[in-house]
Amino acid sequence: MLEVSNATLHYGAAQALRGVSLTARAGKITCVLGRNGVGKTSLMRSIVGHHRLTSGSVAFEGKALDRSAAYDRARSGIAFVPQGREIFPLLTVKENLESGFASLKRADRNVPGHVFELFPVLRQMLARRGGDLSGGQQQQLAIGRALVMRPKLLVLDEPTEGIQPSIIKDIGRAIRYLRDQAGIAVLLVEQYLDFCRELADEVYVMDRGQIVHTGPAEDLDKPHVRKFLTV
Amino acid sequence: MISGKFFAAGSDRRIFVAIVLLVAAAIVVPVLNVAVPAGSAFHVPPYMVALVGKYLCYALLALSLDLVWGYCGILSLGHGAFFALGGYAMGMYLMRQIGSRGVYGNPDLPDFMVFLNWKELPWFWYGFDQFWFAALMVMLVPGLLALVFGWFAFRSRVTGVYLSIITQAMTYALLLAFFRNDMGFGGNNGLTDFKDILGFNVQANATRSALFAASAIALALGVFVTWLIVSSKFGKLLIAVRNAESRTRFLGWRAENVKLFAFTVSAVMAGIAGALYVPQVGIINPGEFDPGNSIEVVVWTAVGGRGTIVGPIIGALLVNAGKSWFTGALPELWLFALGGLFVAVTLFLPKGIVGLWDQWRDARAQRQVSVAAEAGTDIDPTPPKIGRAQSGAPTGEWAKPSGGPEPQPAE
Amino acid sequence: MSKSGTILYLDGVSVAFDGFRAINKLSLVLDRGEMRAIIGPNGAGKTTMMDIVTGKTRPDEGEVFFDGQVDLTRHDEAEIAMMGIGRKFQKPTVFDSHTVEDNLVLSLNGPRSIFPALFHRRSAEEARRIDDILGVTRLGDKRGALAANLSHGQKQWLEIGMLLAQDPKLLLVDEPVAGMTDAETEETARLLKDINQTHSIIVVEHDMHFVRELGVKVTCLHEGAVLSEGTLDFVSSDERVMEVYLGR
Amino acid sequence: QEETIKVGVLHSLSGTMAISETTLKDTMLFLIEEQNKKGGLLGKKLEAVVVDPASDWPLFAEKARELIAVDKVSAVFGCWTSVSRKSVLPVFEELNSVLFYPVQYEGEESQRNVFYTGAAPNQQAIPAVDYLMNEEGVERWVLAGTDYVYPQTTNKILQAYLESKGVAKEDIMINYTPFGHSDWQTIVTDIKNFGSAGKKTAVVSTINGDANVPFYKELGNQGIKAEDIPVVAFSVGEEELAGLDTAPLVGHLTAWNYFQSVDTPENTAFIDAWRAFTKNDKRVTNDPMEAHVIGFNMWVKAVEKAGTTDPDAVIDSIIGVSVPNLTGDLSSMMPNHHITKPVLIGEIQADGQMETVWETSGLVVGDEWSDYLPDSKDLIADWRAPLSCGNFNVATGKCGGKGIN
Amino acid sequence: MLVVFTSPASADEAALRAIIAKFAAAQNFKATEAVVQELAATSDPAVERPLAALAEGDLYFRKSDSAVFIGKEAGQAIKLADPLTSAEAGEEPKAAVTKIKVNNALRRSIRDALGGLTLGSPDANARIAAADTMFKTPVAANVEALDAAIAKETIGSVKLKLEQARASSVLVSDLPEDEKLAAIDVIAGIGSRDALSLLTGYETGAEGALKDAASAAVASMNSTLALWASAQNVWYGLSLGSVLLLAAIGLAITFGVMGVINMAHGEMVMLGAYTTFIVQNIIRTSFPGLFDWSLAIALPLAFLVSGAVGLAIERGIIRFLYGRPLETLLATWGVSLILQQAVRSIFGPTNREVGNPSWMSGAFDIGELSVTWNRLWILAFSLAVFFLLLFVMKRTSWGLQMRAVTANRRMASSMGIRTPWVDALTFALGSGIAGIAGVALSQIDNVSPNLGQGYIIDSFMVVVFGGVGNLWGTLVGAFSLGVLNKFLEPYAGAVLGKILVLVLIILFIQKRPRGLFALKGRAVEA
Ligand SMILES: Nc1ncnc2c1ncn2[C@@H]1O[C@H](COP(=O)(O)OP(=O)(O)OP(=O)(O)O)[C@@H](O)[C@H]1O
Ligand SMILES: Nc1ncnc2c1ncn2[C@@H]1O[C@H](COP(=O)(O)OP(=O)(O)OP(=O)(O)O)[C@@H](O)[C@H]1O
Ligand SMILES: NC(N)=O
Ligand SMILES: [Mg+2]
Ligand SMILES: [Mg+2]
Repeated sequence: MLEVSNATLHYGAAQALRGVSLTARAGKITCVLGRNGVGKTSLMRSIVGHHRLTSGSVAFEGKALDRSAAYDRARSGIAFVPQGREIFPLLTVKENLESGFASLKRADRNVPGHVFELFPVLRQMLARRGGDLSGGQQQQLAIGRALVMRPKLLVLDEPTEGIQPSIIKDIGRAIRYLRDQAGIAVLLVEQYLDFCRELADEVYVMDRGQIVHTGPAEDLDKPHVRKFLTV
Repeated sequence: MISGKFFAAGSDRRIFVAIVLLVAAAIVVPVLNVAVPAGSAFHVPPYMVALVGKYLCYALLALSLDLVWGYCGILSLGHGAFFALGGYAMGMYLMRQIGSRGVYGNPDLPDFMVFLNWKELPWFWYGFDQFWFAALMVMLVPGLLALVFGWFAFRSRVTGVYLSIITQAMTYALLLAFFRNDMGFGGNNGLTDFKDILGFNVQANATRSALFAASAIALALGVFVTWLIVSSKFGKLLIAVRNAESRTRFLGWRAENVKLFAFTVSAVMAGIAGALYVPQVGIINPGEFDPGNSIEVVVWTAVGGRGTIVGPIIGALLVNAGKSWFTGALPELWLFALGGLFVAVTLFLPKGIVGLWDQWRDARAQRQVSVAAEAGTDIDPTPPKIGRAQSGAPTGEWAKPSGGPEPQPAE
Repeated sequence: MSKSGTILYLDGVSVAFDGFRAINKLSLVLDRGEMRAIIGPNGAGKTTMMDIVTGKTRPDEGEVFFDGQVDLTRHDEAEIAMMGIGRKFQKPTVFDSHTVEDNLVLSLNGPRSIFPALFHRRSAEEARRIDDILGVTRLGDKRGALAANLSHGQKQWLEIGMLLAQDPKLLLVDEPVAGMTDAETEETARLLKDINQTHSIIVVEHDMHFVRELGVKVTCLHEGAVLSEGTLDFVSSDERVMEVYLGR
Repeated sequence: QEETIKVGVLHSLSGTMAISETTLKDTMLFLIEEQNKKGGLLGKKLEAVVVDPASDWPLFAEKARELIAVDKVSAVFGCWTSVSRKSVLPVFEELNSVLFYPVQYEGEESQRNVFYTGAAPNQQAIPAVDYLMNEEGVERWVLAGTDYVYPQTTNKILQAYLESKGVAKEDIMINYTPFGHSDWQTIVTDIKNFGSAGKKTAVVSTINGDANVPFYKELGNQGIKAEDIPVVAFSVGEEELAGLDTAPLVGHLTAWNYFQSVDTPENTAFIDAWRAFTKNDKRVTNDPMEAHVIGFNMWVKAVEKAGTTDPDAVIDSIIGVSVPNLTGDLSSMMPNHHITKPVLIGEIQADGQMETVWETSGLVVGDEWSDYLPDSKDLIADWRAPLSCGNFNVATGKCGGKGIN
Repeated sequence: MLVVFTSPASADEAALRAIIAKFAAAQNFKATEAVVQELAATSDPAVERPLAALAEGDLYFRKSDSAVFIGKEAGQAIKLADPLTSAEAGEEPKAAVTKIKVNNALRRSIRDALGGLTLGSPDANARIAAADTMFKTPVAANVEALDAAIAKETIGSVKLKLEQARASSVLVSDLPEDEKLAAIDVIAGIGSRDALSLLTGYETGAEGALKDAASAAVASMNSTLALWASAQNVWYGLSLGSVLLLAAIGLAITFGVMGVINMAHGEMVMLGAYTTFIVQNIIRTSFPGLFDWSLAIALPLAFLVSGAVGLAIERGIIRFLYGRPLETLLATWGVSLILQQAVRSIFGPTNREVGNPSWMSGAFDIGELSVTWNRLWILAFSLAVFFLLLFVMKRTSWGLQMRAVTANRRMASSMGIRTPWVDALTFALGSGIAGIAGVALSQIDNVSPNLGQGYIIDSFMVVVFGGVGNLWGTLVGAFSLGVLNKFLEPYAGAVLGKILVLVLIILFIQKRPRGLFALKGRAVEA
């Protein structure tokens, strides 16, 4: 479904990605791990179109995306939950959710019920401005907003950050539900190892802008993989 | 020692060069004007001296704006007011110097007061017959206004556009007030017909040269003071306030005092610029308070590159030289040329002229890095530290309340 | 309740935003030298409580005292910071246009008025502390990088570093380990325990492993008030805490 | 390249004053072309040096200096506002050149290097008030002006004059507005109310520039008719009226020294040539244009008389020079550097032209020092040797103003 | 003036012609006036035609034979008509005839004369006009004529006017005191300024009971008029506010919503005004009948013109600057210089004439409140534009996308919003709205290259005072500044009033550092 090959990315003189290749399949959860600053976010942002790669390519459903703008990628079915939430602060919760309508046909323009099942607090706060929410509530809104887009590929950058334990469990359940019922591909960056281990079908471990390990979730317990996650 | 750092090569060299050039100009230009005969190729015509002297005053004004805007994020749209107040203080001294040589021959009252039937000198004109008093007022009046205005505004946490607009309202209100004949500053015509300064004829060549030298020295001093401020820890604080004012508070800094200090120093600099400007152009009138003038100062600063010390100076010299030249050479089309210049600078020199220079240096440094990387050596890939306030990151000052347009790459 | 001996004393504090009560008659006492972990559902009011302590938000009612006698509601942010209350924000907040090092320079404790800053020269002692902090936060090789260009986790570390540089009496730490690896989380817990030798600390976290690691008294907030307080085991076995926070 | 005589043209082509001054620049180009057709001056061609001082007063000074010192022009024709003139005065004095200033102004000035070809207050304001008093029986006066020196001074003179004619203080209302004032509702209502006190009322307007259009529009809309409350304006000419629907304004008055509608052969010929030059058969003419025509012709004559363009020689030779004006008389340069002019009062017509309803029987000499201001009534200017003084005090017999009393 | 109205005597036509012929010989206004009086004295309704023509400046005499005609300009010639019968009398070149000059004094006496003549006119409006004239210039002798007219009058409203005119004449007559007291009552009942000035004038000369009655009436009228005056002030304030609103509303989009410091905003307004000028010019030369529709036609065109220019500016310049809001100031300042000079080069530096369609001209009264039509329409128009815009911003998906894009362009793009489109269209919308503001402003202000400069400062002031990013703030800000200004103006004068408003804005911002309608809460501080 999503195919990243040999991606490199520079920030001015500094190189953030060095030849990264990665695949995310439909109906599977693909997890990317790594220490702070190894390039996980840079990779995700390259995939959704916030950064232009220096070289390498990103393909989605067989089509190369390298020249398309972020909104075209979104319209072709990629939804993104960024690190740092990036909700629209002055828009109400309702409007934040509705901003996802842009890529939908008129008939589909509604907020799926499971968004409110998953995050009941959002229903209570529909009229409040997004920026007034607490950190965790904003994170829930960011995920809900992505779900409104009915994506084929869901890119989540540390989605559990700042969320209370019970809801983390719910999010896990929801991701699994989306994978199994809707058959979408999920690309997940996570630091929270347990969460990852439970969910992932496949894991990629990054270090210094490179993929240093690929394998099933169980690999995470192996010491040579672990060493990339310790200080 | 400060001087050690000052003479060090690298980041601050540009400042050093600027100061040396200004001091040299202060010495050489008057000599070439007064001592070299008019026929000689080295003669600097008096016309040039007067013109460039005026530009130097504008440059000092732009520099003062840069201190608050470039480094502290206060976009003042009323800096012309401080310039004009300094100018008026000087103008009042020059008026008093006329004595009984005015058209009505009244030794106490300036002409405009006589013909508007004033009977005696208003109290606020007292003391201006003394140069020292006027010189004091040149700094005190703008400084005090900035202090009071800033004290209220910064304490109330007026920031961003709101601050910009009230500075504009301030200069606009002063414009209208000084326009009124009843104010006692000569109304629309302002103060003019000056005869001499410190006993020297303002129209004499030597006086002009001396004023030029004074302007160049004042600018050099301005550069030095600004450099001292921004390269100190206080300078870092200024930039921090620009970047995230409220965060500085949680570290215990009083952001309002930081801004107030910079604003006041800047106003005093602007006042001095105005005071040097008036004897050189021979008139001061409320037009200097025009909000449009203050916006122009912002434009000069942006053209040269804000947040750099030499940028605003280059911007002021260049834009004004361009204006002088265009209005003579292309009187009917010069606005196209000037307007086009502003658009082009924004599009092609996003960080102003000095920014272009820095970019070029960065690019060269980057080439070195990649060469070094190939050779296997390790060079710190951080960008070279330069005399410029790092403004790559967003400064929210004009951003709307919250999250307003955030800096993002255009698509 | 007596205020003496407390570093932080909140009693009956309430605050409402447009009618929504974010903090509801909250009482909380922290002894000198104590470290407290605060947990609670999203929107419980944890961050708002810190806003009140640091002077960002004025409470509608209630008492807020620092060090037994200073009424914090009468002071503004800068004064409160100068008294010795430091804060790390939930969303990492650093000076984007400064380098990592300059961020620390501005945070180092010392006089906070204009003229000392104008004529400041860095002492050997200060240089040493900056090096130390860069070491602790593992940002040594990012020393000259602009804070804007740090990754999320690196910003978290930088902000912790700034808090260390400030050296306050009371540290308010909002979600320090969000976005850190498990190993870094342990590291952070160790660091906080270390600091707790000489300082009082309030930590907000959702990461139960981290809270367990700290091994301190836990307060669970809910809807702006204390729901449960005690050891982690005690609190996490509380039915209501499980219901609203931990999940089953 | 053949040698030319350069003439500086110092009028704003951009900014707020471009609206009035651009036409004067065109007038100068026209006059210079006409002169060249006649063979130029002293056997040389004239060459216009046009610069744009951009309605920016210090820039006026800079450009004046440039014209004189760099371009070496022989004379400068320019300025509109008094402040622009004040701004260039020291430059002309210092570099000893000559300026011809074509606009009506507040007086109280006579400078050796400047020739004032526009009206002084006694050549415009006072006759207008006389007309209203005598012909229309006006007893109550509104003096409305833009808040700057020209209106303020003119109104001071008028107030003194009216009071000397026995008008009571409460029958004079003075009102000032900022430059570019555009909301006239309150003031027009005030005028209406002031005028409904049972005495015949008129408005004397020294409102300048852009503010006039909204002022007249509001007058029209509030239905103030010229028959009820006439407005006499000193700064509204054919050019300004071209931007207005004048139908509701018929009968309001202006006072000038020239109207386009003046029916003389000189004027008809001038208008035809001007329209041919501008290739626009609707182009209007106005009073400051005529002032430039007079000033330019005087300069030409003076240069011919002196045989040189040297400023000192011209300053000496120009006094007493007479040239035809466009209203059928001969205007002369007086020793006070002001000229003689007829005063015309006109009513605005539906086509935007003025119809002369009254004129002085002869020419009026511009009075630089007003007789109605206490500090200037003893002063005169006479630039002929041996007096050569711009502020000679006839009471003390000394040059140099009034001195202390 | 003594005119007998009761029996409209028909003077001998030849005698009339003889009098009319004297116009040709009248050398000055005094002489002309004498002829007018002589004509009026004949009391013949037939003199109305030549007198009206004279007042309009349409009376001429032929130079060759001094015959007097009514003339109408027709190109280079004058079409002549007989002054009494209007029968056509051929054409003469302009040079062959001389216009008989009038001035205000003359027009006034013609008006008075006609007033008497038209009291018996079959046209009710003419009778009202006659009554009004007589009311304002009372003559004792009119009482008799008015009594007769009142007796004949059938229309109530006209009758009332006639009675008022009679009352004013009674005051100056030597009728008994009780008649005069009744007259004072009638006049006091009118309550207008004219009535007040009449009574004030009368009061000074009156004695005894009459003086008391007049004084009492004057006092009560003064107090009602004071109330009306404050109502009038509110109206002026609202009307000034509507102008400010119109000027600012486009900026509320380009600056308030998009964050572009749009110094070229004023020029967008100017382009709208020039579009109106062009439309009117074409209409004047080609379709004169459509003049009353000119604004309706100009409105969409102005929107398109300014919108298109806005679109070009956004695509050509602004879009490269979204990361750097401050630089937009520099670039748009440059654009504004270019646009000003472009308009100056194309249309010339002088004002261009934009006329008021008939429905935008004149005024009407509500009680003592005088409301000019153009101001009323502009107020209605500004509110209509405001609510339309509010609807777009708050209720349409475009509005939502606009706000999302300006809040976080990158994230909005990731939500599938076509940010370049939204940016371009939003800027075009703001510019287009500035353009239609220009159509309205052309009705009350100069249409010159400087038009925009006059509004730019006020526009920013309003948007910021109201609270950036809040449309309601712009509305309330505009109207409160307008009303404030108009309440200060009568006390402080226009100049000091304006200074005071500026100072109050500065002080107000201290109290509310984020404007009138400040957004509050975390969302803002974040
Ligand atoms: N805009 C930028 N300019 C320069 N360097 C950057 C920029 N953004 C990130 N970097 C650097 O690139 C590297 C990778 O950053 P990235 O944000 O991708 O890390 P990450 O793996 O997501 O880390 P974290 O777990 O902390 O979120 C880091 O070293 C960071 O300092
Ligand atoms: N300015 C405000 N306006 C409206 N509601 C607000 C405002 N500030 C906070 N709130 C609400 O108050 C509640 C408490 O927020 P707070 O940020 O303190 O929660 P928290 O406990 O820190 O949650 P989290 O764990 O998600 O960070 C939330 O429901 C939030 O939506
Ligand atoms: N001189 C004038 N009209 O300003
Ligand atoms: Mg990351
Ligand atoms: Mg929180």
